Amino acid sequence: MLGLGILKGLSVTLRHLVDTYLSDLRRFPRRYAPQGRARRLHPTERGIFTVQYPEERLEMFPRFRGALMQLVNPETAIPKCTGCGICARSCPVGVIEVVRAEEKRGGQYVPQSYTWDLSSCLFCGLCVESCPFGALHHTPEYELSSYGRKMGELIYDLDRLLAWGQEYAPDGVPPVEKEK
Amino acid sequence: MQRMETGLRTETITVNMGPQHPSTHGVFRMIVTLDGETIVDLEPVMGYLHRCQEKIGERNTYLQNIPYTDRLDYICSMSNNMAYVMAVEKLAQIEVPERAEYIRIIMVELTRIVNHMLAIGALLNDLGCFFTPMLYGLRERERILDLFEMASGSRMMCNYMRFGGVRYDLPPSFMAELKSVVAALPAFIDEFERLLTENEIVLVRCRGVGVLPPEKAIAYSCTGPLLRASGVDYDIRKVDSYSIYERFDFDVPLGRNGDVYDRYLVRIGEMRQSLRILEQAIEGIPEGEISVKLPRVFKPPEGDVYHRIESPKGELGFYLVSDGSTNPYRYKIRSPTFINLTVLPELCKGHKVADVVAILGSIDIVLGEVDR
Amino acid sequence: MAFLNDLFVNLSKWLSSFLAQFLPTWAVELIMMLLTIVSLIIFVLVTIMFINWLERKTVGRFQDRYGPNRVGPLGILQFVADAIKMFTKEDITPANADRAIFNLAPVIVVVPTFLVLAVLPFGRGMVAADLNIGFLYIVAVSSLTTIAILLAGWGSRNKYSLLGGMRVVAQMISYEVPMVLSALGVIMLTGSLSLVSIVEGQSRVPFILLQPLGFLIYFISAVAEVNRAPFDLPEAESEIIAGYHTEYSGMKYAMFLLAEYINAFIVSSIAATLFLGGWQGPLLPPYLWFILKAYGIYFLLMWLRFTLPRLRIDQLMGLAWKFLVPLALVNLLVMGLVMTLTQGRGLITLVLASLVANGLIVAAVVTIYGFAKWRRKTMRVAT
Amino acid sequence: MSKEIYERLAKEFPESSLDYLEGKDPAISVNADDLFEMALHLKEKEGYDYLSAVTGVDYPDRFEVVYHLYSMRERKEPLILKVSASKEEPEVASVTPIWPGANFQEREVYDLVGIRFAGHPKLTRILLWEGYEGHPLRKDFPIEGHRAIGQEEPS
Repeated sequence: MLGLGILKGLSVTLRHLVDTYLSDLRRFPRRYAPQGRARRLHPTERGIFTVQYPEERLEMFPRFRGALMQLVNPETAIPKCTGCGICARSCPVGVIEVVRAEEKRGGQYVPQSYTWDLSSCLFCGLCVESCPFGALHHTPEYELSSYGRKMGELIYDLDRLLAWGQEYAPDGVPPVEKEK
Repeated sequence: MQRMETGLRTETITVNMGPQHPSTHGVFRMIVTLDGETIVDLEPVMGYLHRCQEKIGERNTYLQNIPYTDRLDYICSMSNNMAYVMAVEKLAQIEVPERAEYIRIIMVELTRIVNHMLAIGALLNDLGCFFTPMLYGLRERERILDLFEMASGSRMMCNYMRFGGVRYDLPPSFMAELKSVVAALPAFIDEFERLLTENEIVLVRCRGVGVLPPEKAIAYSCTGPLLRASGVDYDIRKVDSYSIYERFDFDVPLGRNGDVYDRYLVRIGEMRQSLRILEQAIEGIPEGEISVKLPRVFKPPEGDVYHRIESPKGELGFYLVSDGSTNPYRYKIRSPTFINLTVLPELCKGHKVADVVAILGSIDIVLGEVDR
Repeated sequence: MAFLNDLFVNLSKWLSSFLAQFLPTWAVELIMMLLTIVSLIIFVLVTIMFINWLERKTVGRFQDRYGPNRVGPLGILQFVADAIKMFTKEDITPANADRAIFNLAPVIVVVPTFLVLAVLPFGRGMVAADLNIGFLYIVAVSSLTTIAILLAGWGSRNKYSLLGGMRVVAQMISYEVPMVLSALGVIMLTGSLSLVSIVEGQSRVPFILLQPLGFLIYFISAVAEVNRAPFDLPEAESEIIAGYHTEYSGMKYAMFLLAEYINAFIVSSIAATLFLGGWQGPLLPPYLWFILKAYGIYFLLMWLRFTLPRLRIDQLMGLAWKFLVPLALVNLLVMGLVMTLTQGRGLITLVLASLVANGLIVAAVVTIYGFAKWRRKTMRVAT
Repeated sequence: MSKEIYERLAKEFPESSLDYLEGKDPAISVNADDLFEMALHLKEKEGYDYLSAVTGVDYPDRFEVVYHLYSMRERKEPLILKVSASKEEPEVASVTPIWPGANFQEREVYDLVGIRFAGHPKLTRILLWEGYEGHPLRKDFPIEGHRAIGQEEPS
């Protein structure tokens, strides 16, 4: 009553103000620590909480549902994808288009073309979930914005997805499965 | 009345609050008739975010609808997942493994905390707090969203639950992180309360504003914190005790006066109760299977079911009609905030313009769910 | 040290004597006056830049974030970026607006803020015009802002603006009363309306020790007077978009913003002058003391703004007329009594007596409040 | 539970053609003409004070409105009422006077399925705009809509 509650509230915000300076002092002289995020997100940590994006980047969890990638069988160097199109059918918005190649390669079907239209993708992961061959996976890639919506900008083809596969899972094992 | 005695001719003015307005929580419009600053009449107009999700739901297969439920109430995707998934499980009579039930309850109760933090933060924003409580709430929310991301791969659009279980098992480090978050949250809620609960300005702005008597709350089909703030003891977790809620010991916080302040208190109380449930769930979670195997082409039997859960905003129900094919014949979403909005004009009449935003904030709407 | 203390005064003396060598007296006077005005304007512009940056940095810290940190070191150039953005924005006049009034309002709104600066004593001898009715002048001039804002609200032909404009008139006129009443106590103590004499009257003890209640009332009504949270109803974002400046963009909007920030700074300076002893203080040069005190009060303003929600219009009026005005009157009466009773008994007696008197007033308020609450409770039980 | 209420209702309204529908959620099928009386009876006498959901379904041979009733005060078992309406002129009595919470839901059903509710205080479109053609949740409504928005843009 009579302003005591207001004073209490004021003390809370003041404490936050002071805490940010204290946490700065503790990290002095580094303002943006690349590994600062783990500490900052620690539940008992007080002080500055935000991540200064270009300087500090969040490390994605292995399950993070970022851009799609196509894996390659490391022994045969042939894409694991057989172009069966189950992913395309499981997609609620139909952003995947697969055409199976006429000829087999190394004893398996391969896709002739595979396009992923980012512009209306939900990133729900149902395609990855439905892939019977474990060929399709998520990358931790999230900086996907672009100035156009053409092929290579918001529409990705097989080569791009395979390149991501090489980058994030060169041994043919996606990050999710390395979790344990 | 007094004005008429003085003989001055006064007119009411009609103001369109929204669709572009800072405190309509999205694109929501209220046609407000004002006498000076007092509300004479108010008419909510909605549908600016309408995507006809129910039609999309009829086009999709049962599984493809799960990511769409994420986008209903985009703050509580986990509880939307759960309501839909449980409705389909009821339709197809699928038994869920125990571990999956525990995982679901952990996720849904975390969602409740997230939602109430945002609801209170947004309410205080509407009252004119310059984002401070909102950002404090968002900061804690971020920690919980990290848990969601760790488990499901996405912060907000989790798409985590599946018919007969959940998508993945919990990651190895999840329980430890969860424990530390749950251990730290009471201190945060205490701080939130120190900042707001006794604040005189919050008190004068919220007490006695938008009073909803219990009879009216029931008649208008209000659910969730809005209903319980009016003192009606009706929590679907207790009433239906769906999933495994009967195993947990928790109370249902009730309000006394049914005003904006009581809704705030009920939300704070529910956060604390959710923490209690979480602690028990952490204790009791067993090892084991996390989902049952379903055929790749999932065709539930014919019939119709309605299943409802206590989502953070109220009763979230799914009414499904199946004709035995892979797609639902009818996919109806009973969204809590859409129906809670029915009572908005009643609550606002006679109050000031400033109270309208407070009342709207206390109903806690999300337009993704109102408009579907 | 003495050199630093009177840096600006000496500078102006030196300049005027230098000019007097080859110019007639009236010309020297004119040039010196112009120089004063120019330096005041520069001071205002620098202050607004700094305050804007400071406010955004502080709100960031209050909310566990850094605030602007992209433009320049520590984001200090953020204001420049904002200014460039504002100047290059399209200047929109609504089709149905009352053009003359709409365009006039942003000009009028900045005038009083500059006028008030003329009588503020920034340091020993650093005052543009030492009016003997200084405080009266401030009160008179600063109420012009009300008109400007009402013009803006009316001229925009927007319902939100109109609501904002109406709120401004109600709020600013109401809060002027307790503001002046609380300052009267200070004027009673010094016996002068001149701000310079008020500062000099505090050479031994700042008036906040004699009038803590007066300071509190002044501070609350000053916050309301400059429309800052928790009394920012005229531009309540969550209710009426931006109130009276909803329709303004570009430069005109910048004018309102400028007036708002400068007004807040001026109000803090006046509070520092009236209650905190103005430029008086040990060690540091006087003008630094003045700035420090003003920013100290400004920090309080920011702190309130970033913590509290805003009041409703009827509660706001109630606070002014039902609480602050009676309290200010009682305070005035009690101060008069104390001053009469302790006349000629030395300063310490006066300080102690005033503190006791203020304590008694607070105790009385608490008692009445508690009684009213108890009464309400028993009445509710009875009915 | 629903069975008992069905029997009591059948006794109370001997003239009306009630039907008990077995299923995962047992329901009572009600004649459209008796809906209002029966709803009033259920609220006043049986304690079903809370109308949870009103749903319109377009079946091949009929329209159906489904009411999910609960009792908040007495916590009875849920009760589901199903009312059929003709394909040509679907109209059902509005229950908004009984449960005000049905207001927006009935407007929504009218908007999306096109079932009229007689006696509704303001039966206008709620989610779609005034002047919209057709009712999207009818099965004969094309998924891509009558007229796609922004069709003139090259895809």
